[in-house]
Amino acid sequence: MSTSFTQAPGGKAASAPLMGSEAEPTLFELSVPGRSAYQLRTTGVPEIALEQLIPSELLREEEVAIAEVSERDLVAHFTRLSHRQFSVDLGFYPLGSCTMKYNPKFCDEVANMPGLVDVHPATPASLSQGWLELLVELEESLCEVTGMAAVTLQPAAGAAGELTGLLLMSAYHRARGDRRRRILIPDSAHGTNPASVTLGGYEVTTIPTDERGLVDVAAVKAALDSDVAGIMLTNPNTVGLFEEEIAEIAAAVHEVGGLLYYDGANLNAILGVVRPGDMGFDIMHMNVHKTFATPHGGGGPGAGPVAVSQRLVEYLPGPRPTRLADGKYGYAVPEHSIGRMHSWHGNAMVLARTLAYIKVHGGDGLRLVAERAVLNANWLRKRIAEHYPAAYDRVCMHEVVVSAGAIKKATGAKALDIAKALLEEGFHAPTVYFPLIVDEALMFEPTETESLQTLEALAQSLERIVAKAVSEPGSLAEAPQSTPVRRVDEARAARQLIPTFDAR
Amino acid sequence: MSTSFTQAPGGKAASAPLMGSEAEPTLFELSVPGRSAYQLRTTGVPEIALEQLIPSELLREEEVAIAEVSERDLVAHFTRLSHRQFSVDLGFYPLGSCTMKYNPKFCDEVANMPGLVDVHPATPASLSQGWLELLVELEESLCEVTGMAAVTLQPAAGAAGELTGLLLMSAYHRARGDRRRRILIPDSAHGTNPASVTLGGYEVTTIPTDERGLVDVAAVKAALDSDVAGIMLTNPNTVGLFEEEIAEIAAAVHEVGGLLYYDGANLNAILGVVRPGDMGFDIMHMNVHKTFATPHGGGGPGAGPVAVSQRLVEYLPGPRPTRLADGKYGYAVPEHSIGRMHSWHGNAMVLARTLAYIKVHGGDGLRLVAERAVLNANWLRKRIAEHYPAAYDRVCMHEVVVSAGAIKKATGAKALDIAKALLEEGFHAPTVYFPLIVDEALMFEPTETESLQTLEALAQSLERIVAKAVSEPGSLAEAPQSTPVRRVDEARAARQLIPTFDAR
Amino acid sequence: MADYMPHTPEEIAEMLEFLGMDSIDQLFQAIPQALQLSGGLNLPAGKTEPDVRADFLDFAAKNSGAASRLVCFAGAGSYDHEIPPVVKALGSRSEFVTAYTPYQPEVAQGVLQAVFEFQTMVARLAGLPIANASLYDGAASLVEAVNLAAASAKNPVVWISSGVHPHWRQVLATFAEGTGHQVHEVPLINGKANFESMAGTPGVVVIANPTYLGTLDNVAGAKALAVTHGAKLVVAADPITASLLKSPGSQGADVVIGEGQALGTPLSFGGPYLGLFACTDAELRRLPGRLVGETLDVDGTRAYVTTLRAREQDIRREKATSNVCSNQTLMAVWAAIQLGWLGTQGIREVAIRSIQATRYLRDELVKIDGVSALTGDTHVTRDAGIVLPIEASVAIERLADEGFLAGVSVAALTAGGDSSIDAGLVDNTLLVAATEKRTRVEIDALVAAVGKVVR
Amino acid sequence: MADYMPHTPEEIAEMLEFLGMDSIDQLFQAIPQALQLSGGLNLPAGKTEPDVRADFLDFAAKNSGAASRLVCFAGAGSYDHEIPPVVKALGSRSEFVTAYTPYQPEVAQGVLQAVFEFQTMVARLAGLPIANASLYDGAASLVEAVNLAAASAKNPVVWISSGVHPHWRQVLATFAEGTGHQVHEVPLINGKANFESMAGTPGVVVIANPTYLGTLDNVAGAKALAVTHGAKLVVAADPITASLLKSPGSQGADVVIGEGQALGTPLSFGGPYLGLFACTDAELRRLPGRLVGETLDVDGTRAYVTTLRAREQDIRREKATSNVCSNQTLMAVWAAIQLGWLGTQGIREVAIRSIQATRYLRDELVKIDGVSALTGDTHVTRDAGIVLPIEASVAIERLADEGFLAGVSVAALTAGGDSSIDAGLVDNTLLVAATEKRTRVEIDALVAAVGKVVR
Ligand SMILES: Cc1ncc(COP(=O)(O)O)c(C=O)c1O
Ligand SMILES: Cc1ncc(COP(=O)(O)O)c(C=O)c1O
Repeated sequence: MSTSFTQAPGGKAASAPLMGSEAEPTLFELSVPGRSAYQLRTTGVPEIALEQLIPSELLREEEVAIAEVSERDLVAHFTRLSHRQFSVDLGFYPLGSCTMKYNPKFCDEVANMPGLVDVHPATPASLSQGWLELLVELEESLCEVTGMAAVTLQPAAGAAGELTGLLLMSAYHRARGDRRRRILIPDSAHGTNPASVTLGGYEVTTIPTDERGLVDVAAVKAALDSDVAGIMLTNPNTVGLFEEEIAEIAAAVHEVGGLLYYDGANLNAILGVVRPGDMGFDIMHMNVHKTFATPHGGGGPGAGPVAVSQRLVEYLPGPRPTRLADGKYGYAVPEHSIGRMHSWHGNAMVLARTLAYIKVHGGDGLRLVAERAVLNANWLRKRIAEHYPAAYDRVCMHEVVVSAGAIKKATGAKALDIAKALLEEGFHAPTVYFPLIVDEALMFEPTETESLQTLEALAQSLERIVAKAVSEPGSLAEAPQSTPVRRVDEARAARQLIPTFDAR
Repeated sequence: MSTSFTQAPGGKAASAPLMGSEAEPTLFELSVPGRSAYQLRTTGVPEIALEQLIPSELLREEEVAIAEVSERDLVAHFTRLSHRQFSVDLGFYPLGSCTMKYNPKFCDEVANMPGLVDVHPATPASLSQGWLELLVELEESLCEVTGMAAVTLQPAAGAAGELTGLLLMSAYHRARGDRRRRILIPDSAHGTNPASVTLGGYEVTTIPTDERGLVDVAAVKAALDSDVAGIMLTNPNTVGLFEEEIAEIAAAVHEVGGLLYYDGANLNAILGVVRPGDMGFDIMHMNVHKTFATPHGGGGPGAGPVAVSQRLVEYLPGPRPTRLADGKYGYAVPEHSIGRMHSWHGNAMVLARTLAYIKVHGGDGLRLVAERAVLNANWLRKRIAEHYPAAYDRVCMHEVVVSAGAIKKATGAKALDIAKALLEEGFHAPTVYFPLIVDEALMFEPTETESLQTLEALAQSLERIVAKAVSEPGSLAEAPQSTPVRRVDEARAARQLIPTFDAR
Repeated sequence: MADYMPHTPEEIAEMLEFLGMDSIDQLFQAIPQALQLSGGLNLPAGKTEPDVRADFLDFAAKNSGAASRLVCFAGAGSYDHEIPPVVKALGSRSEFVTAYTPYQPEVAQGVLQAVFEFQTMVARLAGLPIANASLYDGAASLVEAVNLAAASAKNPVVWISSGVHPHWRQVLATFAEGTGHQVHEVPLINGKANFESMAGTPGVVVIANPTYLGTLDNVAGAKALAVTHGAKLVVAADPITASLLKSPGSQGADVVIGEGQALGTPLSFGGPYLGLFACTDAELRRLPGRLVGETLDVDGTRAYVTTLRAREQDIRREKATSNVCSNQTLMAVWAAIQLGWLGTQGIREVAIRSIQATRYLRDELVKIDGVSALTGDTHVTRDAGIVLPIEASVAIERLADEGFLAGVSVAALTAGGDSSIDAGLVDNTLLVAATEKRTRVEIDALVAAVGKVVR
Repeated sequence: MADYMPHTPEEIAEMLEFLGMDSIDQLFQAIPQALQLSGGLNLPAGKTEPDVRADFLDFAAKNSGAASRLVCFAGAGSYDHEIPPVVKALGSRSEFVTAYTPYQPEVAQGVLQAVFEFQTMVARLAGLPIANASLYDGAASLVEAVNLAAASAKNPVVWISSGVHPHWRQVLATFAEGTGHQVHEVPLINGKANFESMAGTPGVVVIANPTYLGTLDNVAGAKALAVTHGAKLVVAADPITASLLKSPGSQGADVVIGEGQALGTPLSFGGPYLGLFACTDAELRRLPGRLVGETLDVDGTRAYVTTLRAREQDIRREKATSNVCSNQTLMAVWAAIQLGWLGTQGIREVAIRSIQATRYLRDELVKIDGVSALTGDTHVTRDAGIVLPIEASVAIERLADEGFLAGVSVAALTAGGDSSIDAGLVDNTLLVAATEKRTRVEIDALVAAVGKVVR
């Protein structure tokens, strides 16, 4: 065997069609009255007539139809549905901004461990010391990774973390008798940032991106005044570039009494290399379902821990898991806590996965994650540059935004067509049309767990697609051909809304 | 919802192609020197140089190439392979003689239970009382199901059970100073029967099937003499019909001092209805991977417990798990044991599943299994009779053998073509060309876990296939079209043998 | 150190060469040197999976209150229900677990269809036409419901029954700091929200049915009150009990929310859980989060897709109906599977058995000297408040030694008490819940143990 | 009663009507009434899954020697190796678990390719060109190997080293009753088969390397002997140790067999395990069981299929090379995954660590007064024989109280002794094995405990 990277064929989703081609019926269509799958424990508890348990006038007149299938049909149904679903485990998912890295099965084991997964959330601290220790260790690890002073694990996802951060800002300013109204956000920011700002009771001031793909520092400075509560940035930013003047921005924001919020969605790029705390950020969330390999679950669950610098610790949500003087663990509510952000302690099983991932890698391993992620992104950037030039052509971080503008001009094929053609090639599509500031944007994030062989295979597919766009104009509009369904009529879905089976 | 059975669309493998269509490379092609996935415990055991552990002259000069892949690639590879594999969980598998019923996930739970799965087989009886109790309870349950006196759980599959039975026969006769050489076997018997006979040191005498599809009783009687050690039958037989004259056969065989062996592959048909012991059989195996829903695993593992009547108990393989006088459990070797048939105690985890299945169903439930299996087979028989007449047109048991002879005459489409066309329709094929005595045989065994809707869907597919054979002659020879690979060149595989990657 | 990266040293060298670089550090050239971390992260060195497993087994061993160790009678919104192996097996399929949000519907029909089925079942339970594809948890659903209802009513005044889970009310209070909603708690009297003491005009009325104390409230009455004020009615419902009760939708609820944990999610120390959310057609354009709809593909084949995306933050940005992005899709898929397993009969069976067992437990407990039912002999559902002669938290500790997680202390849950409970009773009130998993033997044993420890 | 059948009463009625029957009993009309069971099976009534789970948890609790309770130092052919979650997750995928034998290759490429990869890896370890798709277990492989070799040599005389696992030899003896093979055991001297005492001409020579006692034998010597007699050489090898040793194939073995449990199969109380089988090209037509080969489909795409089927019982019937039908395919798939996980380096690492740990354990144990190594200070591999001053079975019982499954009693394994061991040492010999999972702390603790219990 040679070590040349074109030797191994790469990790495409080469799973050919298994058989058949019909759509899977819904569970409701599979139902037959009288069938069932459930089996419950024999308890010996004395039976009491329903009408004696609940006043009859409160009872439903007709039973609510849920489904009536045998266990066998239930299994076949959901197994078949799973065969209609792409996933990281099937292949490469270079979806920019989403960090679709490999999710270690070991973390699944941890998240299903008896003694962890079967603990009731209201269990007193004395009977759940293991959980509290785990959460405190995770908080401390995340402090080190981020360069921050303290962490709350309550937010259930990145967006919840953003809102937590904004409420912290507002508590901070309020404690200073300061009611500020504005938050600065770059035009390339993720949609959750402005949406959170609104929910936090603030107004958005949009900051343009300069021609280098970075936030326009002059514009930031111009927008700053004593009504600015803070700025939300991600660094590297959404075009995959490091905000080189972050120190200058931080100084300027701090000077007007504002705070800096770090959107941690891109943390994967800088693990162990540079820390948001050291860049001057005051508050940040992490998307552990991106950076720390907890699986995305088809759209969640994730977790969005928020880390803060010292001056914000007293405002954190509570109760917080805390190490007590005697080495045991308990809960404490920070003095000026903004209050509770979650029904219980946060998405605990997701957090357990996070700690497992961190413990396997250790400090050095986390830095390697960043190095390899950035290496992969840059290799891909250069490899595909001929047809898919980067929007900002220089060394990028963990992801690269390229433009299909030239291809569109030459062949009529849009970024969306290219994305759909990639599905046909056995790859998930990159993120398309985001950020909005790049023409026909395709945003590739290869992550560190993908091999060079897989990147090469992607590059070859991208070349084939351009070649096809050139040789058979219009043909990409027909892609994909061999997926479970072909292009979906999204307009129809909105126009003739069918949100449930009963609305058909 | 109405209760009509055509309302629900049925359980077809309607999983359309996910994406791509390339073959999955082998693990060896995915390998890159230096990659690895393994992670081992840190033990602190003092290191000793390899040459000090093992004399260097015994050591390999070059390391043996196994594979060099990352965990991520390992996962993608085997997940993609799994998407190239049909299974019960994906759809209907009406493979005659194989009893591909639904395998309850609960039995998987049992088979993975700590305290069962992590017990070393050489654990002394005093430290593995739970296992011994489980095995004894299973033996007792199987005795009741079969009407036999005792059971050995050692045989690893049906074929091993057959050989066990033949060795038991030979031990039995030998004890009587009787060296018999012949075993009678019907011409419709499964291939393992004659193969086991040879291994058992016997010769096969083949008994023809009569025009009713039953073993020719006159021929049996004619073949019987004092050289006949016994007869091997399955009842219902391989064409799915009950050997109605079994009592007469048993009497005749016993009269010449022979024994009756029951091939339990078709036990599903008669659970709780009639017992081999009551029919006059002396020895039998069970295929628990058929009757008792332990999954087939792509070809195994199974387990083939052997039950015997009282006079054969002393010859059973040993050591046997045994209930002791004090209520505890131990091992005992039968007085004239034929010896050991398995490295340890049999396929224990498979046996645990079997007991779980039996305990869930109970006696009544097992009878229902037989009733519903037979009901399904008969409904299907009648439903498809127009184009696919049963080889023996009367009430069948759990499976039905139909002939595609007429279709072949009319359209040229062979049984094999119909089988391949069924794959295209989203169903696994039935067993084809078995038993050999039926022209263009298709052997359907629907099992009791399939719904009427699924049977109807199969029938409709079978109708579509005939219609296509008529309207587009020769077209079925092109089926299947959309499976992971199309018709495979079996002759080439044998001619240009490539049994390993290294032989390519 | 262990990791999951494929790069061999040769490949790294080859890649750097292709990039014209001689070191990895050059990749980070854009990061000012002064900011870069010198000396690396101060974290323990990486360990192999089996070594980390040992750490986690140690954490697990220290959770002496786990349901695998103590018989669980704790409820308060998190219930120890049967989750059968079949649901675990299907819900753990990696295609569901390792997928992203279904942005490319052509290769995401699996998740999309499962969520469509989930939406249908939640809508049916709620008695409303629309349900979304999940929110974080019960508390998040409450917040989003109040946001929707206040916007719809154009009135930021919220009357919320203190029968709503105390933690959810706490979360609502946290969010109100940002939204500016004026939240007023409606006290419980006899287990029902009592609006008599309330003054002013609410834009939103929120009640829970059942309340967190297990009592039944009056949805029709709340609806009448809401109509009087031109307010929107939000009902927090338990999805299991909902299979028995008249649906909130049929009684006029504008939004129905709930915690979906009982639908196939393990106790999980409180998360990830599953926020349920259903509403009327009238509120459709304000619906927070994802919605899957049925449509066709270009060949006319039935297909599913996320729809009405214009409500969502990635399109609408600061004007979005909510900021939610990642949510709890996998839990929604599990819920669809668990509901499929339970089916029309099974969910009712679980509801009836849970209520029966809780009722039996309460009735036996109150036979003990000095023990009484918080709300007399009213009906209870899956939770019941029990007043002990000693502090509930003390009783819980003592009963742990007897092998039980006996329940939840209302004092702990309410952080010392609130308008949901008589101040004099707070400390001594234990909230108990017996699900369909609890046997009579277990219940009788708990009762005996309570008799012992309160003496 | 619980079951997994979909039929509703209405459907049953409809089906019977379609068949023109009025009762289910009519379906069984062909069965003579006299034979039919009256009164049903005398088995306990069916129970629901959670109730049956309780029974199995009870069984599990009674296995006090489980590796989850005692630290496992038992080997003797079954080893407590790390099986990582990734292997369990992939091997448990229902497509692999619930498939049948790949009779329809068009929809069975998953299993077929996995088995093809398994065959390749086994062949490489054996140093032979052919490996089959699995047999039941090590004993079954031995039997099949002897059948093949005796037929090939046309001489039914078998010389088998008593270094081969005692149980396998017992199974061979059972089968010999049917095949008529004349099996003679070759005694071990100093851990090696000693052929000097043997008279006659064998058709088959079988040795184990390593022996079941962990010692190394002389494959080249056995080959020379076999050649002299015109006999075929069968070598029983351990697949983990095989990654270090010169391959048996390269030293002239005609057949290499082994127990594949160490490749990803849990201890499982002894089954299902995995019989490994490899042979030379010359023996191809006699190969027992299934063989997967690579070929093409009609479109010229690479494909896999079971091949040389004419050897198998379903085609060849009484002339088949073996009667094996269902085998251990799933374990072969698991082994392919486990081997893929271990990889070229990992398997060696496991081998070295296991031998190192066993060596360390032996060297520490023999420091105890009255304890000695069965074969002096010879090399040991993953097992080592230790002679105690007390009966090994007594020591095992006592050490269980200290938290260890200390090993396997050779007396129990050999049913009282055989030519593999000195009669005077049988009862007191403990066979110990420490895998890569055993830590120094665990080993030291065992040594301390042994010191205590033998006193
Ligand atoms: C840049 C960025 N910020 C914020 C978010 C929101 O995080 P979450 O989806 O966890 O709420 C995302 C993820 O989609 C993101 O990519
Ligand atoms: C009728 C019959 N007998 C015997 C067997 C052999 O059983 P096994 O495959 O378990 O060895 C089979 C299974 O294939 C069979 O169908």
